Amino acid sequence: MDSICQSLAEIVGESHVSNRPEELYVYSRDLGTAEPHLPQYVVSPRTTEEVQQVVKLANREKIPVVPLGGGLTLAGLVMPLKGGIVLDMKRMDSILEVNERARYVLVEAGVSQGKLVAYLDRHHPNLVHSEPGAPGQATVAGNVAIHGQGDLAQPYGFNSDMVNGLEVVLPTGEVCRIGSCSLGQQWFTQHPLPDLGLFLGWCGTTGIITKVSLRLFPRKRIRDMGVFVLEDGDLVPDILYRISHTEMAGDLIAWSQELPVTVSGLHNISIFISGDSEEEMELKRKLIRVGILGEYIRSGTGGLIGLSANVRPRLPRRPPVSTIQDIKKGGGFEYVGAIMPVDTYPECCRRGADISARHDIAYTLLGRVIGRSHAMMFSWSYVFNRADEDSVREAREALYESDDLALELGGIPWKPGVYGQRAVMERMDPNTLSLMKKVKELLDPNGIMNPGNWEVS
Amino acid sequence: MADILVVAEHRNGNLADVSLEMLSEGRRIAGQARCELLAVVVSKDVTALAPRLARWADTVLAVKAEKLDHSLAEPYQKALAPVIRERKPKLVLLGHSSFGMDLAPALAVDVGAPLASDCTSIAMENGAITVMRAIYNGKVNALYSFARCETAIVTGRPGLFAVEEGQERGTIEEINLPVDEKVERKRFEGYSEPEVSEVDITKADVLVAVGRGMKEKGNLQLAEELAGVLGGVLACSRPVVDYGWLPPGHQVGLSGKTVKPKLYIALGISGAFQHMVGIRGSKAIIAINKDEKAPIFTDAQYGIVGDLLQIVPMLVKKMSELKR
Amino acid sequence: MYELRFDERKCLGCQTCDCLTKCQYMDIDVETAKTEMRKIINGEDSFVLRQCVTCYACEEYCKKGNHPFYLIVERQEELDIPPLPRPLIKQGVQMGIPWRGDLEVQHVQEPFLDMCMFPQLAGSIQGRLFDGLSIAPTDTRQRAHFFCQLMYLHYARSSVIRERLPQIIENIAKHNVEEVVCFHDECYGTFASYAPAFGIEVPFKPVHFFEYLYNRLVDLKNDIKPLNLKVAYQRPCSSRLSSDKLHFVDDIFELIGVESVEREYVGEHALCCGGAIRMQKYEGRYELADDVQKRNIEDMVQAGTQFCVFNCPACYDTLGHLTARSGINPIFMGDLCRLAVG
Amino acid sequence: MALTEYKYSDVIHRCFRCGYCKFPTSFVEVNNCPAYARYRLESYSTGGRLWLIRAWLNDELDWSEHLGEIVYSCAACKNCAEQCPLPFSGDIVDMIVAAKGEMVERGSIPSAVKEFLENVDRQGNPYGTARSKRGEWMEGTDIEEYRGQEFLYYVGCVGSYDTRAQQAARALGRVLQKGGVSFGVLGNKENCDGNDVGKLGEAGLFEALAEENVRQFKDLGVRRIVTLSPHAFNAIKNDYPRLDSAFEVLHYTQLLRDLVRARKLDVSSGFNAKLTYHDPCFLGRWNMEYEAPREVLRTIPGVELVEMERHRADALCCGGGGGNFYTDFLGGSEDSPSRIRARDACATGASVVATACPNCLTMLEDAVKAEGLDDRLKVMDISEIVSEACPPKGN
Amino acid sequence: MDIVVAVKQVPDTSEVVDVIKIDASGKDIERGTLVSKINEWDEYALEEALQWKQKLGGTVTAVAAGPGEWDDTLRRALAMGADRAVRVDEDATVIDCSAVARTLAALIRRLPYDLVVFGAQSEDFGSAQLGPMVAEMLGIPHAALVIRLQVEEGEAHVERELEGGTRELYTLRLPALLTIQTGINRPRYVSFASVRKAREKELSVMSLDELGLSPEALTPAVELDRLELVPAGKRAQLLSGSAEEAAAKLAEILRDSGVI
Repeated sequence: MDSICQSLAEIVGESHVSNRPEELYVYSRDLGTAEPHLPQYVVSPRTTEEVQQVVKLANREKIPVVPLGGGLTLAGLVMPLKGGIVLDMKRMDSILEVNERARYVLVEAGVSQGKLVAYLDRHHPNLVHSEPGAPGQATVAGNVAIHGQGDLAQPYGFNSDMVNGLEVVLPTGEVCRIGSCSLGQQWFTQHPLPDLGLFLGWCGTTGIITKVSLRLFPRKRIRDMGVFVLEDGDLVPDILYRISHTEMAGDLIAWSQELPVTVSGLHNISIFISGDSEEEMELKRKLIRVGILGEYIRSGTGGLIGLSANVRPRLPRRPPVSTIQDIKKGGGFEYVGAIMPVDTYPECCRRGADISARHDIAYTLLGRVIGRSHAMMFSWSYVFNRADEDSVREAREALYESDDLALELGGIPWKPGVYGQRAVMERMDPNTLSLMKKVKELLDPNGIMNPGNWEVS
Repeated sequence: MADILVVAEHRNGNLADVSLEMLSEGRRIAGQARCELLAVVVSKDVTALAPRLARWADTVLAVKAEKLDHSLAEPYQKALAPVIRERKPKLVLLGHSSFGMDLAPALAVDVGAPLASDCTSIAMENGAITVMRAIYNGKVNALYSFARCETAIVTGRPGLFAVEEGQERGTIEEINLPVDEKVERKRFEGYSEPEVSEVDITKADVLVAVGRGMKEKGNLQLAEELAGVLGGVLACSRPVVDYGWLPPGHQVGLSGKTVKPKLYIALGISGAFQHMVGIRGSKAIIAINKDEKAPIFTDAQYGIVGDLLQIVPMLVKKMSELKR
Repeated sequence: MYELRFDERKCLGCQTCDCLTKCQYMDIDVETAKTEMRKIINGEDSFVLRQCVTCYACEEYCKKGNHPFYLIVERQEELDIPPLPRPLIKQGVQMGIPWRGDLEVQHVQEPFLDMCMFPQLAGSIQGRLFDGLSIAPTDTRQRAHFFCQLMYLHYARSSVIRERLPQIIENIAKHNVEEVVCFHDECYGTFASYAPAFGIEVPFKPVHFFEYLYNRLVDLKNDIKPLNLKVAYQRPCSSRLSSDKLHFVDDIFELIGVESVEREYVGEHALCCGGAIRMQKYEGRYELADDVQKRNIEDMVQAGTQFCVFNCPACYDTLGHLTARSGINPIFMGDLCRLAVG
Repeated sequence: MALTEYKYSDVIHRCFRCGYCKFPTSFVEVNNCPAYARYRLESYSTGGRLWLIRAWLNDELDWSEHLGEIVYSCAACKNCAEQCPLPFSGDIVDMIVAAKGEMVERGSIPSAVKEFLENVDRQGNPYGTARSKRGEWMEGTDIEEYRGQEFLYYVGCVGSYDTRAQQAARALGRVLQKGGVSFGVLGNKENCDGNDVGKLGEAGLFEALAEENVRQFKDLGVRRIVTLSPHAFNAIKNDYPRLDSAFEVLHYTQLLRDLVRARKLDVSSGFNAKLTYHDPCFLGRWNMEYEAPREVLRTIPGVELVEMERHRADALCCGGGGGNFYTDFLGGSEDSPSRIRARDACATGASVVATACPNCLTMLEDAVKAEGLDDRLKVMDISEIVSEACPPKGN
Repeated sequence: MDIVVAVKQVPDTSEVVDVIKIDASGKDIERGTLVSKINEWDEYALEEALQWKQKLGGTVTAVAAGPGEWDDTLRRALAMGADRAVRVDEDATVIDCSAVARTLAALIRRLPYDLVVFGAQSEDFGSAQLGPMVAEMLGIPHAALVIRLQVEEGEAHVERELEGGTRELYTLRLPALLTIQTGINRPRYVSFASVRKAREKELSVMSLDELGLSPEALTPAVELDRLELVPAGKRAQLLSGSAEEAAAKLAEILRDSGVI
């Protein structure tokens, strides 16, 4: 144990620090295709105070700090690109407050999506949060920090739009509160204070989020879903537009994939609805099925499966289990997600299929509607075999091409890895870019926060 | 003619405790058997050491050897072998110390004398020498005698034989040891002292072990004081580590270290099996516990039933009185 | 290429036209029936081709041993007026494409049970009823190699059946067994009715699952504990291709001591589960499906049904949760028999 | 060494580290993997462990005591197998055991594990206590030696040597006698069942123990066995048959269930307490026996059985599995699984936490004391509870 | 570098106080119920030898002077990695250290060696004599209680453990003999399978006269008269009285016991 390790141990306790090869190895690797980068230390703090002390130490010693949540971004955002301390936030996992009436939950940064779901299920059956389709250990804070979206994105937008307040440890070690919580105990709103949106989307380069207040939404008793199947992808944007017009749908996801063969060459729109009574459900079903989809069905251009009181809905287990990465029996899976105009869906699919074909990977394409089809998160997914270097390389190249494609089609890569970040910044308005630079330098004079990410050269 | 020869061990100008013990024991035996006690010391500067030995020994053989300011086995062997051959002592006594273990066996072969090591008692009755040794982890005593030999070599267990200040005014003979300059096959390079790191309870002779019965961390202070007067080290049972009162390095038992101290004092330790497994090698166990049915009392030699917070301070007081 | 063996003279000479007049989903008198059948035979369009819900029943209604339903499907395909939306047809057709490895022929001996698309149900093929029975496929990745294809009759894709069936038959034949017990009515219908109708050769003898069950129950007669239940049998569309085996349902019920309830929609009048209908593209089909299912279940309820017995997994999937909703336990025939022999 | 020599080299890289293995089905807590609960570092999660094993086998990492401890901190509780969504979930525990086996063959294992195995090899128990003391737990009882009775009562190492578990072993003896069961024990002739030895990767020693036990059982004409420990139950039920042994083996809770059903065991004295039951992994997840213990408890008059948030297939392991009750890589912290479990039990408001495994019994006993809950929560083996519920002889 | 390691098999008496019984002869314990094991110190000696073999090449030969049962321990040595093992067949329990030393010296003289290692002492008798005696007989330099070893260019740099953690540093010209203290390394685990595999390795047995030794030459110079069990105080002697009185009694006991 060197002296830094010693002082870290004094902060968080011996069990929760390591500079041993085993921990360094594990934390040097992302689940995706990114090349490993070794940290010098791994620390798992329990309190905001501990985080503060670690950050202060890092400033003194001029060593990088990389906050880590569930570690599921796949894009290598939580890999210590320039070494330093990886802060595993998952030990800070207390659910501090649920305000039933004001519909918000206050959580520590390490609280997992799974834990929040289970907690609400049990203690607040009338409330639900917008849950991303990630494995249960993805963290609430990590998700908002990257502008994630969840299964309530269609009605309510980005999860980061649902933030009522934040507690952040600044790169210089001060604790800072954003929103109503900065005035008192209430964590119910960020507005109407002057905008200090300096932390969301920065991927931990401007500070470490230690608490999040997140909006919750009414949870309806009955859920149902249907899949609308099309051959012609060009119809998808219009149909999404029209379904969202009814304001009857919850999650809206258009997807197209090569495997299993059954669905190959088709476009599917998964439509989720919910209601508190059969009457409400029937109304919603009818408005969508008859009002919007009827004509496509009659003309034979689209077929509906489910979305009926008399068909057992195939609802995914919550949170959904992702087994797709095992198709190649290689345990590898990474995707480029991008925030795209909904109109680009057909092109995203066509070009995405080409990229997959070039790299000999079965295409898996998905667009989740955000807001009233204000945008969609479109993902190009690529599986690979972790044990086969070529397979990893192919996937990596496909991912780069997808980043470029997203930008070419007028979209923005979401939580991009270093390659995507550079591509974004190349195209960015220089004034915007220099503002980012100023903000970063102001907040992080020693440049210790997750360096290598969002670095404006 | 010398009947008993004691080999004096020294380092940094001090005689080893065990040598004083052997001198006392030698003196005692010599007294009973009415024979002479000879002490041998080998050093580059014997003037300081020889007179001290003379308090016990009738004769002190002070062997001057250049470059030798500590007891090292090889030069000692060189010095002793001729002395023993010439003077044919009935009994050669030295301590079963690291030095003794290095020297005695080789010396025994060198002079063709039988050796009994690590003896716990030594007796000489009308010329016949008998010794006792503790074997099988001290569970069995073995009694030995020496058959038809001029000289018997015996090493005594350190810390066991009482030291009686000698009254003699023995004579001191100085001789020079020719240190042969031919290339040494074994070169002494010096000493290394242990760097002061976290205490290793497995190496301590005295352990003061605390358990849940200490009630709260603050009370460990008492145990530390006791350890202080006994020259011991703090050890503990599992719960104490669980509570974070002491770091895991101090833990004794199944999940901690296995210790074999000379003295193990258990304070507020009930003696759960898991704990006892770790101290089975202790020479002496003493237990203080409020519960007289506590299993620890079956393995302990001595015990006190009562309140630690009263007894321990008392014990500290008494010990420091006795030491003065 | 294989062609439907349809005896036009028989049909044109037919005075009753049971095929259409008995249809439960179209109201057609004998005269209209004659005209429409003529159109269909001549390859002309007919409202029948659009109104047909593809319930297979006319195959049974036809007393001449002709194949009116197969013919209707032929024409639906030729004239490109399929009942389902195109994407669902594509999806369905692709369902039969093997994509998870080539056929792996397991060593089997008779009796041999062909699970077709449903290896996941092999779990319920256990116990003394099935002692010594070899099963294939047991791995879901293999199922497309055994898929009898008959379902494409709902998809106006008889051509797909004809294309693929010979390979499927060969796959099964590779297990070289003389008799093949068919878990699913569809398979039995394929080998016993469809294949002969198109002159496709079947080198083994298909055995209806119920026939196997019946014989086993007879063997185990002494161990049967009468269940004393009131049951209704949900007859699947493909059962219309093997009316001669239908009696086994009642024979089995008798053996295991269950009472088949008195109700309207039995035998000839059995109602479709509604699964296919619901997916069809024509106006009102979705509602028709609701209606058919409603009538069917209400009929069971009124008759005091305790258990609704299925053989077709598709029917079970479509109707099972609905009967359950009305307090009628859905159960597979195999499982019901297992209850009886303990 | 070449990856190819490792039995699971074609599977181990398939772990994506999605993290489901850390949760129970309900997702209430991320700490349902005992090792991850204790350290909360990815290296100690099942996924991290698999990645590290692979790195070691590929010579990307050298063996170290720490690596050994990470691998051996797996309590083989099977929560990961229960939760992993991938097709190889059933192999995960074996992947880890195989890696332990690799370490054993190379001679590089943590010293605590070395002690465990050498003690078993020499004295037939992990503690290294004399074989000749194995029968001491019976002193003062009139339990008979086995000579052809209907049941062999196999006690196991923990029940034979651990002073706390000995109480359970004796209690079960009394209960079996009250239930009129014809049984006998092997006393000093009993040997380690090897279950944990196997889980520690020492396949050779396990085989030797199993062969020896099977031979002895056969020589004595044993046909039916009832075990105190679910660990022994697991080995005899699932592993011994490979040595063409055909013993009928029951865990004692199963036998007690049959006895109370058949009204052969009178528990009319009852046991007045609100109690909760902790599922031992080798009874629950390993052998799917969740009901028998609960049924026994429910039939006892006065027992009010409440469940912990995580129970049955979702039960949190006490942290004593895979030899950890001895090697103790999960101990020494308030995050130690046994202490989390003690708090779980206390949270139900029960005054007694019952279990049916000597390992769990001792782990929880220590944990409850460490948590300072001993005045509110009593740890008891079901055998002890039933024994109290049996009316004293005579009436 | 060729290394010879002397090993000894001992009964496991670590725990079992009350099962030790003196046999009829009064000169040995009843070994019936006792389990045998390799002498702890010898295990470290073996590990040290094997690690140096791994670094410098050469051979490791395990030797022992004892009865047939001791083959178990030699097999274990082979399983650990020794290349061959030789046992001189004799009943080591009835003769004294010097006799055993003479036997082993006679054997080792016939073997190629650059380094000879012994355990510093044995668990059962704990005489700590054998190593240095053999060194003297072979006429090679020795160091006892070695806690650290570094071998290079025909020399062995060693650290000897003294009291209180102090260490004595020496350089020995090879060939030399060292007695190894526990803790110098971490002995590897010897798996069941590797012991089984080791059966193929060479384990030869030699008789005394093959070594040119006569039984007379081995008659012990130190004679064992008899063994006595150390009476184990069944239950602690409880010191009564007030806290002060009890403490006072205990203090005196501690002083008299001499441990302090």
